Order: sequence, then C-alpha cells, then structure tokens
Amino acid sequence: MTIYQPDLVTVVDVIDETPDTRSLRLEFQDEATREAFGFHSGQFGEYSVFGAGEATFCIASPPTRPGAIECCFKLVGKVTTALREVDIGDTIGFRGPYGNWFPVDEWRGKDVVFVAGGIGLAPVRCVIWNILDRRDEFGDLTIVYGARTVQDLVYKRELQEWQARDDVTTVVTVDPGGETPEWEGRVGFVPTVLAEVAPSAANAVAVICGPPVMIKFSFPVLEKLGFADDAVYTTLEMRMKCGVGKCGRCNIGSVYVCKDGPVFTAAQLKKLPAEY
Amino acid sequence: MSDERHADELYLTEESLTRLVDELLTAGTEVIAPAVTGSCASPAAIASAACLRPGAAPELIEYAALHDASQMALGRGLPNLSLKGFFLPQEEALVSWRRRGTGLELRGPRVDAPSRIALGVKPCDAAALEIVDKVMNWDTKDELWNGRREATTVFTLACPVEDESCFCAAVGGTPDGTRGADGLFTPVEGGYMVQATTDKGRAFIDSHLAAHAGEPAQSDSLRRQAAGFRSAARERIAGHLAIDGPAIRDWVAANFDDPLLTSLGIRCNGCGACTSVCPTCHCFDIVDEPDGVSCGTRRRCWDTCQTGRFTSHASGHNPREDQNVRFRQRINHKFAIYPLRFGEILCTGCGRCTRVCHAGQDLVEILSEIDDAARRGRPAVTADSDGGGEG
Amino acid sequence: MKELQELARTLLADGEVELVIGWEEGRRGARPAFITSPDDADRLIFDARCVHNLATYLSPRRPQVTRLGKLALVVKGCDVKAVAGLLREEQLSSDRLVLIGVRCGGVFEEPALKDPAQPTSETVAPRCYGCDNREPARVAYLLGEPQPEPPMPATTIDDRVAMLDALSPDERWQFWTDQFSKCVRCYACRQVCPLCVCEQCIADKTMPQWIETASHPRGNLAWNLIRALHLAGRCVGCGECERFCPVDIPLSLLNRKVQQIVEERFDYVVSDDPERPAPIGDYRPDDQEEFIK
Amino acid sequence: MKTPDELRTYGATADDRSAIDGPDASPAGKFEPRITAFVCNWCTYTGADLAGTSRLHMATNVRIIRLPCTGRIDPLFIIKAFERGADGVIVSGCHPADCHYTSGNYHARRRFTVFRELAVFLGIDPGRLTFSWVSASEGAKWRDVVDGAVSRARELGPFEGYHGLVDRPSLTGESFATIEDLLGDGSGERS
Repeated sequence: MTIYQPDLVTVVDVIDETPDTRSLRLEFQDEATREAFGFHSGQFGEYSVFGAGEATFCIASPPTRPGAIECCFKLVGKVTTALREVDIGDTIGFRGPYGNWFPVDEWRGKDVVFVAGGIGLAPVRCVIWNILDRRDEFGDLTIVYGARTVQDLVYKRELQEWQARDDVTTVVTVDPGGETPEWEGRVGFVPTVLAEVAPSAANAVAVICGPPVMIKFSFPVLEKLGFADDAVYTTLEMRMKCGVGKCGRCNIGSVYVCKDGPVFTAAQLKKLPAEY
Repeated sequence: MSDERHADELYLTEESLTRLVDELLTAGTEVIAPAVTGSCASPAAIASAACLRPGAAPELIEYAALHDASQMALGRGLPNLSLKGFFLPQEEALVSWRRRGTGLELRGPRVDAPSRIALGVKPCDAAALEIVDKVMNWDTKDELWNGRREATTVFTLACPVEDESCFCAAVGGTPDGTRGADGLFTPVEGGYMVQATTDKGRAFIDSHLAAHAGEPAQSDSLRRQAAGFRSAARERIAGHLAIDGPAIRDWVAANFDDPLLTSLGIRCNGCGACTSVCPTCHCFDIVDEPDGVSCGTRRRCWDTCQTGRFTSHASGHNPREDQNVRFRQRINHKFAIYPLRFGEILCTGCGRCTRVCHAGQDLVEILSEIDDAARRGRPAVTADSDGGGEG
Repeated sequence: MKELQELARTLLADGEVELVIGWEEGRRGARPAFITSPDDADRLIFDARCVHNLATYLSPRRPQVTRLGKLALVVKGCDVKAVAGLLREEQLSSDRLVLIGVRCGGVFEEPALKDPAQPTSETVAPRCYGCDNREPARVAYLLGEPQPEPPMPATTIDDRVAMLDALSPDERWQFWTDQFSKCVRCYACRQVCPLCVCEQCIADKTMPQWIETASHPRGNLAWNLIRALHLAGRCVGCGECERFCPVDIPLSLLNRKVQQIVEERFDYVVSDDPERPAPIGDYRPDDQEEFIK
Repeated sequence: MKTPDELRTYGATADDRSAIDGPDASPAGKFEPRITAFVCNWCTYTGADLAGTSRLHMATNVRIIRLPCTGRIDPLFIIKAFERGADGVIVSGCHPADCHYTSGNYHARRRFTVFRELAVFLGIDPGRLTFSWVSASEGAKWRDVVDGAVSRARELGPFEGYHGLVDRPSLTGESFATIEDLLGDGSGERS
C-alpha cells in the first residue's frame, strides 16, 4: 500500500448546510485505522470519490471528538459534484491527515477571536469545538461569522447553539441585501462587523478564514485592533493533488502549502509572494 | 575528479558488453540503455516512408528497455526523453478500485520492482535521480519512486558529445559524473573502462561484469586513455556557461517581481514540452479513469506548471494567470525554491528544454541574464512591474 | 531586411503600434521577436529560417501579449491564412492589428540552419511546395522582392499520406497507435496552434471528462484524433504542431488528411479570405452521404 | 439524456449499469459483440420503439443512447464508446429534410463525414461504424441496421486493438496495468 492509497470510509451522515454546501460524516471501515486515527485542528485530507477523483478539504470536526470525521464542501467542480451524489452507507476514500495545524495548545490562557466567512467556517469550526470542548483552558472567545445571504450560512444549528452559550460571544452577520424579513442578526460585511465588535487584542489570537476579499479587508481591522501579525492565523487554499509535498502544484515562493501549511500566520503570509 | 578510482577500473570490449547484455536479457533481467527506436515500432518500411520527415534526424535515440543487445546505441547524442520515465512513468496506476454493492475493493500497485540495469546513462540524467530523491523522500516516502530506484543499478557513460545547449558544469555536474549512479563507463579504444562507485555497482561488476572483463595487462594505457577522455570532456563543457547558483537562488527569491522575471513568458507558448523532457521536472497529476461502471484506475501522470490548468482552482480563481508568471514559476522552482528547500538546483544542465523549444525559449540565455543581474546585485524592484515586453 | 526594420521603427516611433512581432536572431537560430521600442527594431530579421507562424501570438489566450497593446505582425503569405481564420471566428478585431507582409520563397524545415540561403529540396519545409501565397494579400504593407517558387521536397506530405492510405487498416492502426503511444500529453500541438483558441480546451474539461489525461495510448488516441477533428476546415497547414511536438508525432499527416477530406467532400480549401464561412458549421442539403445507409 | 461518460461515472444507477454493460460473453465463451447506438429522439428512437412494439426479431447486442438530435452527437461519444468496450457503434437520426430542428442532421452529416474518414485513416475498420437515417415509421429498417451492424462486428471480432490500448507496453517496459486486464496480449511491442 502506497502513500497515495486512500483508506476506505463509510458515509454515516449527510447534512445539507446550504443549497450548495453539504457536510459528510465519515467513519473508517478498518477498525485499527479508526482506533489509530488522530489529527490536529487545521489539518486537511484528500477525499476521494472513485471515478471522479480526489478533493482537498480540511477536517471540519474537532480532534476532541474522535470516532468519525466530518468535512464540508461546496458544489464547485467534478469531485464535489460526485461527492454530492453519495448517500449514507456509501463508501468513499480518505487520505490524511496532512499539513500543519493551528497551535491550539500554545493558545492556552489566551482569548481567541474567530473570524469566518461563508464556507470558511468549516476549518474554524474545528478549532471552535476543539476549544469549547476544553473551555476552561482558554480566556474569552469571540466568533464573528458572516455569509452573503442568510441562506448561505453554514452550520446554522451550531451557530444557534453557540449564540445560546454564555461562555462565547457569537456574532452572525449577512452581507447587505442578503437578509430576510425574519433575520434577527446583523447586516454588514464581516470586516465592518468585526470592527464594531472590537474584541480586545490583549493576550489574544485571531483565527480567520473565508473568501480572499474578506481576509484582505479583515487583516487591517485586526491590525487596528492591536493584533500582531504573528497572532493572526489563517488557512490557505491551494489546488492540491498529492497532499504530501510531491506533486508540486501548491508552491508559493519556497513554501509547499500542503506541508508548511495550510495554516499560516499573517506574518508568514506577508513574506510570501502574492501568488495564491 | 574520478582519477583516484583507477584501481577498480575494468576493461570491457564492445563485444563483451554485447555478450553481457544478451546474457542479462536471457536471464530475464531488464536492461535499459539508449537505443535507436526509430520513430515508432511499425514495420520499418512504414516508418521510413511516412513517419520520418525529410530532413529530420533519421534515427530517434531513446532510453528503452532492450529486447536485444543490438539495439544499444551508447555514446550517441542525448536521448530524446530523459531517464526519469523509468522511475516516474508518464503514467502509472496508483490504485485500482472495484465496486461491490455499496462497498469497494482497492488494489495498489507493487512497490518492489524486479531488479534491472541501466547502462550508458548520461551523467546529467543520472544526477537528476539523486536530486529528485530529495522531494520524493522528505517526510513521506514515495514508495513507487523508491522501489524503482532501489531496483535499478545505473551506470553512466562519460559524455563523448555535447552541444551549445549543454551546461552540466554550470549547475554542479560533470560530463563524467556518477552522481545518482553506481558506476561509470568511459569509452576507450575497442570498448569501455568500467568502474563502480557504490556497493550496488560493485556487486553488479562482481556478479555479472567481471566475468566478461578483458586482460588486466592491457589496462595501463587504456586507463590513461580513459582519464584523458574524461578530462577532455570536462574541459569542453567548462566553457559553456558559468553561473553563480547561490547568487541566483537568493536573487530570484528576493526579486520575485523584477521585470526580468515577469517578462520571461512573452514568446513561450505554454506547452509543457520543456517540463516533459526535463530529467528533474517531477510534478504530477492524479486522475481517476473508470474502466467500466464498477471499476477503474487512479493514475498519476506527468503534469506541467506551464499550463493554466495546473493551478486553477475549482472556483475559477487561478493564482498564475498568464504565461509570464508560469514561466517564472519554472525558473523559481528550479533555481530558488528547490535550492532553498532541498539544497539542490533542480536542473542538471542537460539542455533538453532549450533544444525542444521551437519558440526559442533559451534557458542558457535566461540563466546568463539572471546571473548577470544577481552578480551585479541589482536591487529589488518593488514598483509596478506588471509584465511588459522585453528590450 | 532594412526595409522591415525601418518600417517597424517608424510604426513604433509614431505610436502607430506598441508592439511589433517578427523574427530575430536567437542563439539557436531564428525565433519570434517582440519589439516594443523603436531602438530595438534592428533586431528584426526575415529570411528562409523564419519558419514560425507568428499568428499564434494573436490568440486571445495570451494575456501577456494582448496586454502590450496594438501590434504589428510580420506575416508570410501562409501565415495570413491563420490571421484570416482568427478574424473569421471573431477571435480578433482587425483594428488591433497591422499586418506587415513579407514575400517568401519557402522556408526551411528547421529554423536552426545556419545558412540563410534559399532552401533546397532537402531542406525546404514540405508544406512550402505548391504554395500559392508567396505574396501575402490583405496586408497593410508588403515588403521584399518577388521570390522564386519553392523547390519540391524529396517527399511531399501528400506522398506520405498516400503511402499510409495504401496500407491495410491493420497496418495503419499499428502505425498510428505506435505514434500516439509516444505522446507525452504536453499539448505543445495545441498551445502552438494559431487556431486552437478555445477558452477551455475539451481536453481540460472535467465535467464530464471526455479526454483521459493520463498519457496511455488510449487517451492519447482520443486526444490526437479530436485535435485533428476540431481543426477540420480550419487548419491552415502551417505544421507548427508537428514541429513543436517533442516526440515527433507526424501530426501534419493527420491534418493534411483532414484537409483532403474537407476538400473532396465539401469542395473547401482554407483560404486567406476571412469572409468565407468555414465548412464545419455550414452545410449543403445535397452533401454526399453514400456512407449513411 | 445520458451520455456514455455520465453513465460510466460514479452515480449511475443499477439500470444504467446493465444498460451499458451489455451482453457479456455467453457461457460457451462465444464472442457477442457489444454495439452502442446513438440515436435521435424524434425519428430513430421512435423507429426503434416501433420495431419493439411490432415484435420484430433482431439482435439484442445493441444498447441505445437517446439524444435530442444527431446534431448533438459529438464524435467523442463514439470514441468514448470504443474506450469503454464497444465493438461497434451505430449513429442514426432523421432523414435529410426531416430534422425536428431543421438542420441538425445536416450539420451532423458533415462532422460524421470527416470523423468517419479520419477514423478509417487511423485504421479503424469502417465496418465498426454504422451510420443510417431511420424514421419513426421505419421499424423494419431499424432492425436491418441493427442486424447489419451486429453481423459486421461479429465478423470483425472483438475490437481488441482499441480495448487493449491501455495494456500496451511502453518504452519503459512496464505495461499500463488495469484492474480488468482487458484483452491485452502484449502485441505491439517495440522493436
């Protein structure tokens, strides 16, 4: 068996998040693999539908809840279209975990600010649950999450769950024009709302993930709030094939995103050529 | 550099080499060597009549798994494609699947290749193997590559010919090198002087080659001949191109947006021919190919950074939108990324990319220009340097 | 040559164009030149080594070229057919382009030959034989002296096609599948083709994936067959695909065969007239159909 | 509308699978050709339907793929059918001047003309390619087309040349292994 051969996983649950995003819950078929499998928040895997190919997503479930892993994907290409067709009980493939991770353990005792947009909540969600499951190890938690429209918000039930908790501040927003008459949350772009929520930067780190334009405009806001570049973490998306630093397509500068990433600090990103 | 290895040298006549190869083939051992393949395997009449263009080279030299010793064409020009296809095939199965109900059965390829011999390999092609070893073995190990590497005993042949596009000496190679190989053949009168440089090479000599070797008494003058041949080859190549690798590495890494680097692709057609023929280009794609409804094969095949498809995201976003930046990536990967990451220039100076490019992209020329800029210590340009022509 | 350099210098200096694409002396023979400054106009050359069909640089798929602005293109008579093809298919607007025609007496098979004399029957590009466009039409400027007829090559492309036609189907199958098994799928044939202008090539489409990307003979056959088919009635026979092929697949034979079919069946020969509609995408109710039972 | 590729990729239903897999070799090991037919919805499909409802006796080796018009039939469909194991292909639609979309069949005719002759130039036996016009009322003609295509394919035998392409040994001496080990006999080795 080579490093390119996936493990077989069974789809144990299929959850429609939005009209074009879906979560799958996967269980390793091989018992020993299931027992041995471990990962860190922020790592990714290669999910395969045999006949369509492999696609790269982060693992969206937290390592604190072993047994099954989850992924969340948007319907954009060949593999995600095929993934859309799989049903509970079907077999797909998984390779991973790959890449580096958010240094959650280093953040003990700190405040954590989560900033996410659209499907970018998936990798952040992994960290959120990881930290919520070890709640007393961390300081204040703030989640700022937005999507284009109400319909495009992913993990809606969990957003409600977080909003109901009093040990985490959860602000959900939709872009102007994306609200419905029933919408009770905020209306505004994520960077704007982030500036309004204005979490303290003292002894805090920020985790940010979302569309490039959201990240681009959120960095200055975080900077203004006093977050140092090495306290801001994000996760990069690049086209990948092998996931293990061989196939050569995720190079940015001298970085292999699949090995040195996908998690980078803003400080690291600023040193990279803008080729992502 | 190899003169101190004299003591181990053996003399092998052309005839005994032929006998040795035939013996190996008879025993079922795969022998890889440069061979005249024609342009195709069709009956010679068709090939000569229809396939060969008037004026084109009458013979195509390729590394091939030999059927018999007479095919061998040692010491001719550079084979058309490099040796890399024998280690990273143009396409190979990674896993096959078969559906059974809702379940699946997977089958992986064998990773333990049967042992084989590669003879008459160009030193630039052998060196590439050791360079690519690095990326195939950092952290995770590529079993398919490693399996073939371990199974293969490689003997280089000191280069009898070069042309204006060869520049192995500029990137740390030498035309009589054994890097990535287990031993060296040097052409001498009537045959070759053979020496081993690794245990694997010595084992091959002891078990197979020694029995065919000629009289030791002959050897002294032959040794001198061989040493002369090698030093002549080194002298010839030395004048071709001289670059300062580390300076280029640092300059390219620091001057990513310099107009010199952002206008390289203007005449480039964006085909992947240069990467296909390159002995060190190793980027690959992984594709699923159904062979039927319920079964199929996932294959890995060569890919190239020179196409837009290489980096385009499913969303439509493409970090490398035009040929200028794609060509910069090729230079960057070879002369900055790989050296920074693995301590090796990802180029062995074989010159194939230059020869194969009919648009006139010329790596020798490009490297001289970058080397010039690097040596002059040209400062980083930060202003808008969005493409622009040359001149 | 002086004439060409002068013209290019004037066009650039007067701001008539921002770029002149022609040929220059490279280290390994003639090669495409991109001149943006009047001072560099002296680099331009034209002789029998100027083989490249530069119309390929007009493709809308080349943002690094189009971004440079309005351009003048040096064309041989045969190259004008490719420009006409692009105009015909509305891939190009003629107001972006100034054509500088050069009279041509045939070019070499390979541009790397050192001797810029006239080609002989051994060195001439086979496609030059029988050329009827030695004097490019529909150009803004026409330079050079009238040229003699190119020599006849030892073997013409038509001869070679005929040789294959004379073989049995099995022999042809053996021949072509051998050829295609060499293919490394670099897509040089596509990239250099002046008429391959698709925004997304069928070979790059993944939904559904029609062409297998791995370079085994099965996928290679599909690719090479489809490439030739998609050029039916469009291929101008410049032979750049074959010349750029790193593994020497005789693509000209496929292209020529398609040209022959199109000529025999639809009475159509690719011309330098952009107004004439292409045969595929057109039809006549009385087209021959003896093979349809 | 299903194209063969869509049928072959993940997500095909069991019915689709049996539709495309077609008859396998009979228990006696006798070769049964697999024929894929691409037909237009308006004429030939209806004609084939008529052949069925009229209980005409005909070969059962043909699997029909229905498309709106012959104008929709890309030569790639035919290539894909051969890639996935067809021994012969039928393409059929409305007679000239009868096209539901006025001129789809005229355009298709030009493409088929070039494709067929080029395929022959590559060495594909024309007997594996059957083109016909069958109208909605020509059930008997459909039967004849089918029987003709099947008997020609039977005579030519399995299209091993095409099906074995993936198994041909390369320069590197390694053959292109597939799970199905289709029909490869190692022919076509380089000399």
